[in-house]
Amino acid sequence: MNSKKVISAVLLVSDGPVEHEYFEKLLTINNSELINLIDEINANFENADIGFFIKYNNFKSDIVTKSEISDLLGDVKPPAILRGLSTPALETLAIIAYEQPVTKMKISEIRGVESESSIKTLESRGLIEKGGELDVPGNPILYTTTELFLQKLDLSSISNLPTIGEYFNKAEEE
Amino acid sequence: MNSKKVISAVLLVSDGPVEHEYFEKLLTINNSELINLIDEINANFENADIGFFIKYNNFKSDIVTKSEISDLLGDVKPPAILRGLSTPALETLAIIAYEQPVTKMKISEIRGVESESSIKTLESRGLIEKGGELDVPGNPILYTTTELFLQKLDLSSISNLPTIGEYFNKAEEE
Amino acid sequence: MENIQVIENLKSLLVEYTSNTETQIANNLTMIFQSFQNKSLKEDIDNYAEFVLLGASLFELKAKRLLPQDEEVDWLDEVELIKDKDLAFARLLQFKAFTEVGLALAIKVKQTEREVPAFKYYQTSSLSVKPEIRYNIDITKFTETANEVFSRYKTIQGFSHIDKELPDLQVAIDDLLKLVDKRLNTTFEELVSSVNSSQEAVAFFLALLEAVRWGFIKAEQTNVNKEIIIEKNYE
Repeated sequence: MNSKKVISAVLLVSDGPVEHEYFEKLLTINNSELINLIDEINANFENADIGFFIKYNNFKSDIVTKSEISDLLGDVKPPAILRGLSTPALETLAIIAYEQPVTKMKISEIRGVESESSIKTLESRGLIEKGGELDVPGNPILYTTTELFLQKLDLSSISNLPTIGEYFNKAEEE
Repeated sequence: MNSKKVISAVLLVSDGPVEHEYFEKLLTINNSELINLIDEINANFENADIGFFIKYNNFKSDIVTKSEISDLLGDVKPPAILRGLSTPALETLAIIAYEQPVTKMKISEIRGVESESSIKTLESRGLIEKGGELDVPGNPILYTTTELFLQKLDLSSISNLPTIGEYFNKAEEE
Repeated sequence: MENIQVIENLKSLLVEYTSNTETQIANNLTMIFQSFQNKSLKEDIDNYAEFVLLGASLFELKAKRLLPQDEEVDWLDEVELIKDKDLAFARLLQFKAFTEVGLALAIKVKQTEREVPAFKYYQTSSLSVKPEIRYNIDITKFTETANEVFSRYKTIQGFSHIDKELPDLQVAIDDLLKLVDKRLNTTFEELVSSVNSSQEAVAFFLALLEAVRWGFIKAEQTNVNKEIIIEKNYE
């Protein structure tokens, strides 16, 4: 079986990243062989001036466009998920990301203002979701971030979020 | 500007084929120059054993998997379409279910956010389909739910959808 | 993390103040100022004048403590007051941190979105074996979502007003930086002269504040009546 053909075609039609394990089983190859094949495909794309490449980490891979031509993609590019969002919504997102699972009341308490509409906006964009209820009278809803949120931040898990202090160190350097 | 990069990347992320005219305007090249570039990309893909190519006719082009991929994969299923539905997708599905047949614009209006990518996701999962066009200038596409949608919700017909809140008059009587 | 530690130190100092001896108080203060020395924390503090205020309150408290005193009860009131202040400061600090973290997240999302993933779902039609569909739709969740989306539409007409009227800060920051880049040395008045609406001007002003805060550009006004001079920060 031609492994490079299968890897490239499957990544093209897949909805989201494909786990390395899938290819390793399908092609009966080990992890380093798989990574070598992906690197080889990427070198081919690079040499041929192709505008996309296979992005991968330790667990999975996906075909994505090169970031330097982002501005030339124009209308075919999907709309930005944060388009039109205001800073209150971003604050709310940050609070949910770092305090999750968290209730609406706790969010409003931290922000010092009512946060219902920010929460709804973020929910309708698919960045946060209801993730259970707090086991106290009234059973308030708990909010968590979604898989899409992780994808948009290029993180494999919430535990990989930078510590809050890191943001400030970076900002100082820029 | 690197034309091969732009052509390949635009085709990768476009939702369906792209008309030649689009590239000719974007890159200020004529038709035969465009076809030459596409042929060059295809030769690169072929030499590098890539499992897809740019299929084109006199008017448009698109990236498609090579037909032998089916044989190479045998009876193995590509790992696509395995994930659950996100809130944006579920919201979009709910609107189409209750308002069908409905246009993309109406869906976006009700949700308050652009819903193109949700529609694409739902269509790819076979839960909605294009069901004709609205008879107004521009002929926008109308979306309806599918048989699979009814199966997934264990309903025999759309008229058996649960009544919801205050949105519909009949719900108010309950 | 260090913030929490400092706040904890401050709290314990304040709570134990009345019963502590002078030596203990001095030790506590030393501990706090030692944690202030921590490099990353110091950078944090540069952003937060609140810490300075909090420190000042402590000195105030210490100064009062050194004065001859009549009754202990006054001190308890004083401590209660400062404990409230402490909580208020802590909350303000937390809130400001989240605002900036939110912006940092937004910038990261924007970078990630420059790489658009492939999903030629309709190409699966050429595959003899279709991808499996393994998910289920929960009818309760579906109904809840339907209820929510329609009631939201009915009550506040969706979020189109938010999308249209509020400026996209990130876009405004990018536009601003581009303009400043082009002109190197310019004035705020000149930058806003090209905007078409008051909303855009607001977006520009907010973007200016953010860009200054992040250190991308410098803004200076030597006199209230003078123009605001904008230039790129090369430091």
